Amino acid sequence: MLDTLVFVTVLLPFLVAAVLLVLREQNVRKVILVATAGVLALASLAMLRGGAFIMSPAPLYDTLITLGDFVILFVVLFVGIKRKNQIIIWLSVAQIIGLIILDFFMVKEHGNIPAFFADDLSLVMVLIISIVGSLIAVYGIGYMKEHEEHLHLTKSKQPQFFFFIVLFLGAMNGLVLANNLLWMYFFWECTTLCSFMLIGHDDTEIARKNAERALWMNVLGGTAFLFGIILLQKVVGTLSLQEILARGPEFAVAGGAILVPMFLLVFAGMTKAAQAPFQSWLTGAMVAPTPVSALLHSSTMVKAGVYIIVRLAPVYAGTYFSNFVALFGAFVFLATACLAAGQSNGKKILAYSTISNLALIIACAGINTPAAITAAILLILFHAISKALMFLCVGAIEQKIGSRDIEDMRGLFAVMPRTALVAIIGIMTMMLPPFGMLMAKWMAIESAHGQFLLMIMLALGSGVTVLFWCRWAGLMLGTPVAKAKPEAQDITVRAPLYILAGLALVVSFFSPVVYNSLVAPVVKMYYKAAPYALPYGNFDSPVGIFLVYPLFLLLGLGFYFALKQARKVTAAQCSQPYMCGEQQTVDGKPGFLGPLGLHVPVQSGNYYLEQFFGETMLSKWINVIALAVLVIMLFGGAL
Amino acid sequence: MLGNLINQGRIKSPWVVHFDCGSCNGCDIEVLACLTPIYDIERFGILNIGNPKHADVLLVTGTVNHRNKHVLKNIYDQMPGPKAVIAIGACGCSGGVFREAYNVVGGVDKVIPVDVYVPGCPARPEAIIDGVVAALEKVKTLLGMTA
Amino acid sequence: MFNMTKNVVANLFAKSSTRLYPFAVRGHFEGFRGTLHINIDECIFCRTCQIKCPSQCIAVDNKAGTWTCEAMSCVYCGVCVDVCPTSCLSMSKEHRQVATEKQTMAYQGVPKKKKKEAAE
Amino acid sequence: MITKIILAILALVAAPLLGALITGVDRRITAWLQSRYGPPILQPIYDVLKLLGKEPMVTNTWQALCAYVYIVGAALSVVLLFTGSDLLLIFFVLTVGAVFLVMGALASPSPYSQIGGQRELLQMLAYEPLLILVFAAIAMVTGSFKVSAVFEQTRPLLYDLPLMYIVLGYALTIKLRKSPFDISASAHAHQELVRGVYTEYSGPFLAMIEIAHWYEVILVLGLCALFWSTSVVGMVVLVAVTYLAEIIVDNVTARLTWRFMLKSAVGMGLVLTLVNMLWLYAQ
Amino acid sequence: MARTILPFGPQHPVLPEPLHLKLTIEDEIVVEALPTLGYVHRGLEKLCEVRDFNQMVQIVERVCGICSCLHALCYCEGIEQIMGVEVPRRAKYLRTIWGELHRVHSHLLWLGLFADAFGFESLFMQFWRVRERIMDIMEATCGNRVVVSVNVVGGVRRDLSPEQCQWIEQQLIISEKEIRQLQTTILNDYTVKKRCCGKGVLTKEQAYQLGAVGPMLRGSGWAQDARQTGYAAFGELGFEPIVEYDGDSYARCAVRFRETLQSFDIVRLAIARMPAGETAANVEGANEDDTPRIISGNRGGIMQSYNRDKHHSITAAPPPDLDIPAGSLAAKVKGKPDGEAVTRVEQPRGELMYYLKGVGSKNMDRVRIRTPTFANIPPLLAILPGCELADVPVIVLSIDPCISCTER
Amino acid sequence: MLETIPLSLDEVVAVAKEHFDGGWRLVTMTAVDVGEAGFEIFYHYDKDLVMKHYRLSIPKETVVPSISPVYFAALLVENESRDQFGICFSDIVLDFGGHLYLEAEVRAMPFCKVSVAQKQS
Repeated sequence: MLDTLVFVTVLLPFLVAAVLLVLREQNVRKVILVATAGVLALASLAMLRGGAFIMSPAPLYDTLITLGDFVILFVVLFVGIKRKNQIIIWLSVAQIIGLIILDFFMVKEHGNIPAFFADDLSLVMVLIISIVGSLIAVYGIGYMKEHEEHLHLTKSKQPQFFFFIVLFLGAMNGLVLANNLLWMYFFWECTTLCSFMLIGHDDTEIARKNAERALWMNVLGGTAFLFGIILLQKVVGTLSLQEILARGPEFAVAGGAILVPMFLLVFAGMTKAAQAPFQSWLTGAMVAPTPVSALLHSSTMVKAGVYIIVRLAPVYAGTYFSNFVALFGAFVFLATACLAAGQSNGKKILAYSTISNLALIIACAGINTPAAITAAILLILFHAISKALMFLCVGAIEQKIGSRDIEDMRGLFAVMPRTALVAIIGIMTMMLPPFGMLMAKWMAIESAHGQFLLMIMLALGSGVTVLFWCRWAGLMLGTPVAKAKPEAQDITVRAPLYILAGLALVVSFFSPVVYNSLVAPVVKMYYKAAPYALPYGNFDSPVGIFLVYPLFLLLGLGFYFALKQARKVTAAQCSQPYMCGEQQTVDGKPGFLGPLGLHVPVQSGNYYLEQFFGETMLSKWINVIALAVLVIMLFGGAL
Repeated sequence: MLGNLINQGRIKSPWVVHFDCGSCNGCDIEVLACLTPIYDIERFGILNIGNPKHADVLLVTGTVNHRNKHVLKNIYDQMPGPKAVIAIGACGCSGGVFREAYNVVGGVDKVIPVDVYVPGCPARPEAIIDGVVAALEKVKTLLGMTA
Repeated sequence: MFNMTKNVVANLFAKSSTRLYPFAVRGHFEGFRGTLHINIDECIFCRTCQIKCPSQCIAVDNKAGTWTCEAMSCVYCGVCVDVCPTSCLSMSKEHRQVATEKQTMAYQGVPKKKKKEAAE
Repeated sequence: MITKIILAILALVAAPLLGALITGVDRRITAWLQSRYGPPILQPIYDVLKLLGKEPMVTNTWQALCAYVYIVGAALSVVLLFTGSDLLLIFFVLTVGAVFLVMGALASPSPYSQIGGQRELLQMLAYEPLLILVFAAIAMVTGSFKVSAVFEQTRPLLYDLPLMYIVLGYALTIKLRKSPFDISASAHAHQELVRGVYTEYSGPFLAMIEIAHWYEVILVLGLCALFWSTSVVGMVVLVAVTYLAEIIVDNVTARLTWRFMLKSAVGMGLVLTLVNMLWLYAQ
Repeated sequence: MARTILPFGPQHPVLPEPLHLKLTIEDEIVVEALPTLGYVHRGLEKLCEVRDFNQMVQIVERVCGICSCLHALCYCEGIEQIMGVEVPRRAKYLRTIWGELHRVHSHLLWLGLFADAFGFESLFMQFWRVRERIMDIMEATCGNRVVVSVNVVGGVRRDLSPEQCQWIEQQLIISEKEIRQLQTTILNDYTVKKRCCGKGVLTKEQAYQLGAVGPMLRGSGWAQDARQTGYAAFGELGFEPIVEYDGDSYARCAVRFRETLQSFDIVRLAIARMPAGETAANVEGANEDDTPRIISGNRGGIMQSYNRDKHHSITAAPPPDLDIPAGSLAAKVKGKPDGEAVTRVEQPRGELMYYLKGVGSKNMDRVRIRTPTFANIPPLLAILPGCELADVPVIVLSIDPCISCTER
Repeated sequence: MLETIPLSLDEVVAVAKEHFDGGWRLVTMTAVDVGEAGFEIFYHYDKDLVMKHYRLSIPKETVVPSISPVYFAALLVENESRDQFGICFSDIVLDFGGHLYLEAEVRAMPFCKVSVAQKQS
């Protein structure tokens, strides 16, 4: 049974991907994709039922993995040579040499280490990948069809596209389930390659350039990862993640040497999670088709980065290094939230906000208390759902209105009411109580209590977050039309939107259950303490209390009442907006009578606070500071 | 019961919006003077709210001309009912000394219904207070309230 | 800021400057040009006021012996009072009362025959 | 549990009435400070009654929804405060209301309401971090974010957190939109934005916002009261003095710009917080 | 960058008057400002064709309800110049007194509105409280609070009794004390300076090239004031304009504040130096002699023919003294204006210019009014771009706009 | 009597430029309808409270070169003259096209003597 499940979640996608690569028939592809998605989702749920496990596949696979490693590295090297990119060339050469050393000279007893191991953290990740990821893949069907129509392609590139998408799902599952760090390294590089190929999918000048940047940054992370495990092998003598975790506390006490490989692994995680100063690859990756952004660059692949950081958190708990990770996370959280506030490009806002939330997760990992780790895991979960939802919405909107600029989404409700509503639900779940994201943020802030520097940055960051979400939600409502006609949409696009929106609400509602069954065990396992009691399903700790159900009940009732009141408003009660007495509606467009007797249609713009949040100006400083913190972190770790 | 309370509120809280409809400033300044310590119309709950959507009483000063007549109408239309209009000064009442000028349409009542006329050139602040009080009396009778 | 604080705190403890109009009415200044009145019996219907009025709100009919004034158009300049040869026009110190309808002051007098030429 | 429910109902019913009275007193004192006679104390209630009786008028139905959610958020946060809940939670629930207020403003195409909404967001950006910092500082002293923990203290928080009280005052001036920070909407409308974020709310919806504002006043004063949690007299005196100071500041300053507000709120807030924290550590 | 287009006015609480500005803003920085005028345009210059030249005094008074006295003064001086009428000296002093009182009330009004523009409501209240004293002086001496109607062609209609003069001086002392209490606030307060300093800077060169007048010009460092030309009694009183050099809103505020105090001195000086004249009773006596104070062109046929003989010599020599009955406040004006004149007076807002043309009929042929705000609007349009939205009211008010003047 | 300096149509801009460079301020312009003879346009310049008046006499329907490129301040008054007299100015910086003050329903060029006659008749 277990074999089957691991096979289904990890290997099956590889096989399906191969099929999709050669398949050119639209409808068959659709069926296969939907079926795969269903199977993956079911398998992940079944796996969840099974709970924690350890598994070693046949030794043959070890050889395959090693082979795969080299194949990927040579592909990267080839790309580097083709693009004449020195960094990629040198980094891949370094990795090849490192891998040869590791594989043939250091690690003698292949197969002694179980390849897979899962605890609740891994299972949460598998759930996200298999359910949210699959939904995005399904969404991709409808999206790509229209996408290619827009581009007027003569020969469809969809086989290639879905090859990488589905391949990626398998790789991602493999990554989070891997116990052997060499295996994890293989999947890690797999995702890098998928990301590179998918960013460059549209094959425009800018796409190629951004893909290249993503590649070198991720290869840098890969190099750090590889040398991290080389050092780890040297210091600890094993590559079994489980063993390292089990022996975590003794390392933490010993300190010193373990922290250098930890730094390298955490550094690798940071590059993957596009933390400053590497945030540019993720914002650049937004040129890719939206399902790619949703799948790889917000809900799953970048989560691999924070996964490894959270995963290793017990190992470096209580060290100087951990504090710096927290500080780094908090700083990037604030900095990228500011960058997001300065953007009008919807996908860029989502990208920066993703980085910001990942940074918050990293900060939680750095704070490294049971409550903080709880917050981190819940953030991973809720963020994946809500952010995927947001990306899919922006994708659907972009295809309809031809722009991803939030300024162009003004009054979107009049054009596509359903998607607008779903997007607003997405935004609400991102920033308001009683939804999961906010609850996790509440846990994060309360767990930071006592560390004032962290607190300041978290406080400022969450203020900025409200700023950019709120105005986005608000402007979509800005329409004079009382009733709008629902838009037509492909079912493969609409269904994922609705399911994700439903998930965002329902999972938030059951957050106590989620906590009890998924989060508390893993936290208890590594930290020997559960952070929250759950009286009446409310999160209670000596530090604070979060009333989940009363809030759901009261705010829900209030909202229902408000909705009822709003329904009472009739069209006759609608008036033109205030325009200093010059209001004038021409062709249904509100506006005013301006100079020279001309009608001026309304035009409003958000404030992007160029002065405070200007991207070019701010990025420079952020990169410098982040780099400085990283350097201190390394030397702090080395000490 | 609630209806009575609301009527009470209507009498006690007439928020005004002032629109200068081509006045010479004399009346405008007197309207503003009403807000100041000497006259202090906030005693009656009157606020100069500046936004027709919040206002109950429209104070109009000045003659209506061809350019501002639609503005006046627009502002009046944007006031939610119940509402009252007070024309202030000779110009607002009838066009005053400018009735015969080529760009003047006439008094405020050429465009919107006027409830109270406040004469004067310019109308004294006391007269403006009288005007608002008269408008409230009118509202009272309309609401069937006994004084 | 501190200077203003001194000022407002002083105001807080001083009596307010508000005149509680209409509950307390301050006396009028001498010579205020308030409501226009006519003693129609003295009027000779010479039409001087009609001619001189800058607002042209006075209409005098010397044949019918009527004197009318559009009260809402009067600008209270007092020119008619100044020019009236018989001083039958006067201005009281109270401002004209507000009205819910436009008012016209209309007076019927007895036309004086002998002054008729002067008016023309 | 029973006491909590009673407190909750008390908060729901008594808070807005008390808030209305305080607003009325505020207007009266403001009038006195300006050497005016001033409106009756019950004036805010008359205003709201009248607004309730007005014809409803909106630019689109979202505004109605947003106005009601705003009041729900404000009322709920007061209830949470009275029932001794979590400070951060109260803050987040308050944010719900504030966010919907802004969304309602942004839902209208009127540029005034749009700019008002944007400015309100900037005000939120200025006061939210300050409030979180104040709560964090309280938690530093009491060891918990729970309001009930504050009441277990044996000496007033003000002794430990005098500077944080100033930070709180700063945040509250912004929150209550009092001069010099009446930037997004001004009580008296002589502002470049007319009524800013309120511009498009009218009639009964404006009444809802006014009532929500009363709740907010109580919430704000309740937060101030936490700094002298040991005695009821102390609380009342502290709140009264603070509010009087707030009114005086309201009357002796010009309105500043949001750029200045952002810089000064964040700058002042951080410096005062750091100093206060250092002092706390030194103790 | 996202832009917002804002219709600023015509109904806007910050602007007491209807002016429409189409403001294009980016992050609240104004990038473009386009005006629409005409909301107050009545076309009253045209009324000169249907009202006789004496009635026009009342019409031009209502060009602007704030500085009505100075409009009438400027118009009357123009007509007097065309017709060669010498105004009694006491009337000149009275015109000066009332003109300066108008400046005081206008500046106080402006200071209040300016305070309101940057959201300082209590300061607005305080300035307007002081202003009420000045309004009382107007009411007591002229018979109306705002549009005083004291000027007539040839002189003035009312006189000041010694008791009234004394009372005015007392009131001025109190007012000045009250204003000085507010001086620190308006000129030195931190928040006020924060909102005014450096906002809407008009450089010295710009001020001249764009034709700025009044406090706008003097705030940019030019010592030019139409009172230096010595109209009314200024020729005898001596006058030094007040100048500030920064050219920003603060400088203009400072100019107006200092001018207010200066006007107090001028009024005091004028009262002190006012030549003894007869009381108003004597003037009324003149009325009984069937020599009305105002002789309009609207008399019988004889008058008209008389005038036709005279009109060549109107501007030739100073008119004979015998036109002024002893003790009268107004010279007898005979005939009808024929000729052209350009007169200037210094309104509170700046230099006011009248061009008058008569062709010997009772109606003027052309009355052209160039008001100070009309001249100050181009500089306003030049200094608006680049400011913050919050500063728009401050800058717009810093020119002390009087739209009803501008559009007439 | 008002002392004026006669000005011809082609000197208008040159004279303006000369005064601009010489530090003169444009006080205003005045247009007067002189009946059959056409219009008179006065250019009033000021320097240190000394005024110079230029008198430009033109027949009706002459297009006058605008001095607003030289004196920005001339824009309002030129537009005003366009409104009131229908005098066309070429190259005004910001041309309101005869609608600075007036709406379409007001009869064009109210200040012209002919239109007065029409209005009265």
